[in-house]
Amino acid sequence: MSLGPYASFIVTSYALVAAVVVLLIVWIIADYRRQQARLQELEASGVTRRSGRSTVDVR
Amino acid sequence: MRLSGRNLKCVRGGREVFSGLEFSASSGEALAVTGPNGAGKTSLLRVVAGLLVPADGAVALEGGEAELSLSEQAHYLGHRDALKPALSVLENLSFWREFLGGRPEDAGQCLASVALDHAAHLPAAYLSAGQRRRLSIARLLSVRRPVWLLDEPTSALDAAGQDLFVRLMRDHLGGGGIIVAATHLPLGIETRNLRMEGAK
Amino acid sequence: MRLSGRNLKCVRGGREVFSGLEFSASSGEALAVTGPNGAGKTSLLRVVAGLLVPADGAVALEGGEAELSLSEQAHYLGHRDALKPALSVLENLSFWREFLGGRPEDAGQCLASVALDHAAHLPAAYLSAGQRRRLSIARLLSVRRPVWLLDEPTSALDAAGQDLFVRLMRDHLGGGGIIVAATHLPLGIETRNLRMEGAK
Amino acid sequence: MTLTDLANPTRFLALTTRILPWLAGATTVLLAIGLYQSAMAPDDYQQGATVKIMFIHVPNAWLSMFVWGVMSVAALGTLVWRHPLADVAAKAAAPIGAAFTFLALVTGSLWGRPMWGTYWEWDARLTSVLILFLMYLGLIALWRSVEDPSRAARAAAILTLVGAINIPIIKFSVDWWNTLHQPASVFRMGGPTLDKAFLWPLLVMALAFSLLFITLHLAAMRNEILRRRVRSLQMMQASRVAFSSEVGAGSRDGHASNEIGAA
Amino acid sequence: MSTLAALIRRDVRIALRVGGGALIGVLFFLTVTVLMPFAVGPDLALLSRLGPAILWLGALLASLLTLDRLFTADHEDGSLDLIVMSRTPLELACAAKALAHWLAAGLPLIIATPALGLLLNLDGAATFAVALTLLAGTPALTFTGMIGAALAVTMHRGGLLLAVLVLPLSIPVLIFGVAASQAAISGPLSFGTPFSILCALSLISFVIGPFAAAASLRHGLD
Amino acid sequence: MSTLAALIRRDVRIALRVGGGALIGVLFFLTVTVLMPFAVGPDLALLSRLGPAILWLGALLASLLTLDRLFTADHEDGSLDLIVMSRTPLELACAAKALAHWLAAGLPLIIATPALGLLLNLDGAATFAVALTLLAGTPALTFTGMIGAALAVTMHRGGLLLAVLVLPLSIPVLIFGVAASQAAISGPLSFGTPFSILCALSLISFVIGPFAAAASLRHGLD
Ligand code: HEM
Ligand SMILES: Nc1ncnc2c1ncn2[C@@H]1O[C@H](COP(=O)(O)OP(=O)(O)OP(=O)(O)O)[C@@H](O)[C@H]1O
Ligand SMILES: Nc1ncnc2c1ncn2[C@@H]1O[C@H](COP(=O)(O)OP(=O)(O)OP(=O)(O)O)[C@@H](O)[C@H]1O
Ligand SMILES: [Mg+2]
Ligand SMILES: [Mg+2]
Repeated sequence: MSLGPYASFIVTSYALVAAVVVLLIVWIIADYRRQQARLQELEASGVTRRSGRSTVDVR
Repeated sequence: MRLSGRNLKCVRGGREVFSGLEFSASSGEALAVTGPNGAGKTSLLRVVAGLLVPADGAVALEGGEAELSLSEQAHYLGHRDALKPALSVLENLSFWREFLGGRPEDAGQCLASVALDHAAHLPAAYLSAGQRRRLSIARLLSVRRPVWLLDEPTSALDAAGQDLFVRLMRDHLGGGGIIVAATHLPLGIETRNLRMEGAK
Repeated sequence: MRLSGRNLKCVRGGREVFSGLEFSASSGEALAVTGPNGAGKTSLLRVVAGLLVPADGAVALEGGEAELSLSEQAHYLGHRDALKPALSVLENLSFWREFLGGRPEDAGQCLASVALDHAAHLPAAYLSAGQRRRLSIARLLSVRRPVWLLDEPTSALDAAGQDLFVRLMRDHLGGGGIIVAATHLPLGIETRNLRMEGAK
Repeated sequence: MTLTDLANPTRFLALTTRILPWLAGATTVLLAIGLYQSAMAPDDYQQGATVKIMFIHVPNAWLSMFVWGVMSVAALGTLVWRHPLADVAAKAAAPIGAAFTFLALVTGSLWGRPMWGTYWEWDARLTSVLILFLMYLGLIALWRSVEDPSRAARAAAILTLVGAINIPIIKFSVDWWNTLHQPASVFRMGGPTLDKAFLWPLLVMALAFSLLFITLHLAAMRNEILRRRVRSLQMMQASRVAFSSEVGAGSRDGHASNEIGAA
Repeated sequence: MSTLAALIRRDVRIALRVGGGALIGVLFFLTVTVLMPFAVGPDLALLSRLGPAILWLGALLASLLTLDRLFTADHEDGSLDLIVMSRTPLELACAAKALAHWLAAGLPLIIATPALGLLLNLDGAATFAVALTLLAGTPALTFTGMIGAALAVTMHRGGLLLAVLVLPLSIPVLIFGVAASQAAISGPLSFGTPFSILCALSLISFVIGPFAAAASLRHGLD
Repeated sequence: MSTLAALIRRDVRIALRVGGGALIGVLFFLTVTVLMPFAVGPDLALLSRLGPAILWLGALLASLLTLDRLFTADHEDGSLDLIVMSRTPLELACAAKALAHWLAAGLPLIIATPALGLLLNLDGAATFAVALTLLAGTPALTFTGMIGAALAVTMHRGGLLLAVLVLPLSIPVLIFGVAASQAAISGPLSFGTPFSILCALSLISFVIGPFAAAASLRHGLD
């Protein structure tokens, strides 16, 4: 596979797409972890939702 | 005519203010809403006025003009007095009369009945607190709505003003109107009472 | 300490509001300013506060801190409550305490004494009329000025709030403070009275 | 499972947790196939190897518009049906859409340099995509700067619907105005004009990116639901303090039925 | 009808008395135009080529400057509550307010255009063309900007955030306004096409603006 | 000192919350810059020639958008009464408010300049020159604008004065700001002369602004 005279453009665009997608994924996973941690912290301190179910049960 | 609220629930800023609230008032009746600060009196009035959407329940007016909604048949007298300082007293009143559809002839008369006619051509910026309240009352009179929603209507009024206002409320009720008033002070007329406690 | 006004004359918007007015109040005394709407009560308070320049006469505070002017030793509680809706209750109070120079430690305590501590982290935009008034009172407490200038201080307060405020005024007078209050309702404390009639 | 069932965020969370792994797996597989196919695709006789940029440029461009469409439906859900998940869907989609739009812009300019001799040209297609990007940023800014989620949701919904006018403009700009950018060759009246050798990899990549969007969107929605739960629990915690100090009046109940956190 | 006239009359009167908004707008417009010769340098040909663009930019930014308090002021003093409760459909009331704003803040800009055209070295025909496009296009700026002004009430926000939300919506107006003026002055293209698009944009905004603003106010009051 | 810090902190905080934060400021600047090519056309050489003027106009607009409510907002809610009665000299309080305004509305723009320079095809040195002139000049915009803002409180119908006063005062700042940037980029003239005039204008405004504003507030309250 030869990319011709414009190889750098092609490679850059693929790399950029990969970078942004990975960034999105990492952000979403990190956000998930953070929210879970805060929920657990709150539940540990004794605050529960009115329905009485904890988010952990839900999972 | 009968104004009634059923199973009302109000949520503001993500917090429940009241729920399961019921009330009713018929022609010629006044409903006094009382309760501690923050209990939700103003919120209730705004729900009735259609300015807040209740999270549950509904308010209905039976026997009014069929093609008009409740808020179109009500006038809300709140803390904020909807006056433009750059306009004169008369201009302020005339605008609201035209916009809300009162009789064109009686602006001067309404001003006179709240003893503000001497100030008709002053800019509204020059009014004292009580005079502003009087001007709001003049507007209430001039737009002639059957349902009056009053939020602490007598605050800032002097003794004469309070007497005057009692008379005006009597006349309104005598003409078959309905009044819902939030207040911390006795209104000076016979009322049904709705006490809001604020959830404990 | 003695607060006195001599031969005061006030002109607003080109019209004379009052003239030749005299009053005085000493440490531990409250002066209740009464009179019909538009008589000039608010104007008088603003003259005392230094916010209006009298057309004639002068107000003086004898026996206060020598290097401070009267307005720097007074706190004015007016109709407009100087709260920023975008800031939380606590942020509002803390700002004024820092800016006007109250003790840094007691913001929470002042909030508690007006029963607003549960709302400390709400934005001020969420407060009801009475809660706003309570917050203004908390500010009045936290900046600790000897002269209180109060314009209809109890409006919008519920019964509990009014009792509370009476207690606070008593404490202030007991500590040698001075109060000048414009009001349409009895204040609930012993007062000297200044009746303004309004030019007829 | 109907739409009303989905209105229950707890159900929604459970469902999401179940299907997310499958979605992620399918996305990965499809992406791998698509990448392989695009690597194998022949050079274009005009564009040479740069045609490979198409396989990522076009899916991103399509998605940038599609995501706005999703947000518009969600906006209707907020305003008309008051569906409790609509706010969440709209908020979660905005950053993802912005990312796709950004990628469409960047890959487009990277392709434009060899093809047109310039990275950027103020023509209708490019400009309208840039406006789309600015509107995404505006929406994100709006969501971030208004704390009360239901307030932000209503404002964002109206803005989204107004901005939806831009989508047909982007789509048809190449037909309405003379532009550098080439006209539609896949989704057009009379069928695609693209050669099969390019069409297949493109379609596979487009499908892969769509799956990627669905996966990311569901995950982001889940995060958002959790975030709102945290918020409402924090409010309850604050009101606990208020109860213990037993002062004042007013409701101390931190629940709001129209908020996800209370479900 | 007469209720709307009353609303328009009130808003125009306030704008003229208070002065603020409208006049700041015109003066800003003037500043932009005065500044440009300094920026571009003493190249008269270039200046007249840029003329329409400069005038349009000035108009866009000037309208932005004054729009953000269109509804906020009424919200803060409680007028908005009464307007919402009135028997006039809110969409019409919003349209009336926008019209009043345009009369007080947009029209003066157009009237000032001939004077500014001189500064920018535009000839009579060109100035006329620009004024005509402004006349057709500035209402669209006001009516799309109105959406932002209503959102400001919903969100309890203002200032730059609004500008950020509104500006992308007004870009098409700017593009076609400038294109039409350019076409009239020099261009090989016809004046008619961009001008009719401009008019179409205005018409669309007359529909969408009031509806979006009314929806946002209805959902946003509390 | 700490009282002034408290005032600055409060004003910045409100500005960021209501206006949506510094990020919005940058986004706003970005949008204004993006607008230019739409208006002027995609001529890169021309764009870079206009670059400084565009950035300066954006800065002026951003500061004007919020400046007119600098004191009016405090006046309307009664804060101004308490500020006047405080033990802090009013001149200092005014200066603090202006500084806070500049921090919230001016500084983010300056920080964003490099990114925008790219869009406008400015090279590194030019961008740096523009950022420098903005840093030296935008405070002058705020501090002269403050006078108008204070007058707006005094005259109830004073928006008019605000407009008539502020913008003419800011025109010299704009002209020398743009001139200095142009000189740095291309011009035969030296950068130093207009830049030092710009700095002088800023310094003068630091003195005159707070005094004039405080005087006007003191005499104007009622
Ligand atoms: C920044 C620059 C660019 C932007 C913002 C952009 C944007 C878009 C958008 C929004 C689409 C989807 C259109 C639709 O579905 O009808 C698209 C499709 C496409 N673009 Fe671009 N583009 C850019 C540059 C380029 C360049 C430089 C080329 C190639 C020379 C190119 C080639 C294509 C092709 C072939 C399609 C597919 C059209 C179809 O089959 O429907 N684009 N682009
Ligand atoms: N705009 C608002 N947004 C969110 N919450 C609000 C808002 N206004 C009021 N609240 C909250 O709703 C509750 C009820 O407020 P409301 O103004 O109805 O009380 P009220 O009974 O009228 O009190 P008051 O006697 O002080 O006038 C209060 O706890 C208040 O904090
Ligand atoms: N800003 C102003 N400019 C000009 N005149 C004013 C202004 N404010 C009040 N006035 C006039 O001054 C007089 C006294 O007003 P003031 O507010 O002092 O009355 P007040 O005794 O406090 O009345 P109230 O009981 O209604 O509060 C009134 O006639 C009023 O019209
Ligand atoms: Mg109330
Ligand atoms: Mg008074």
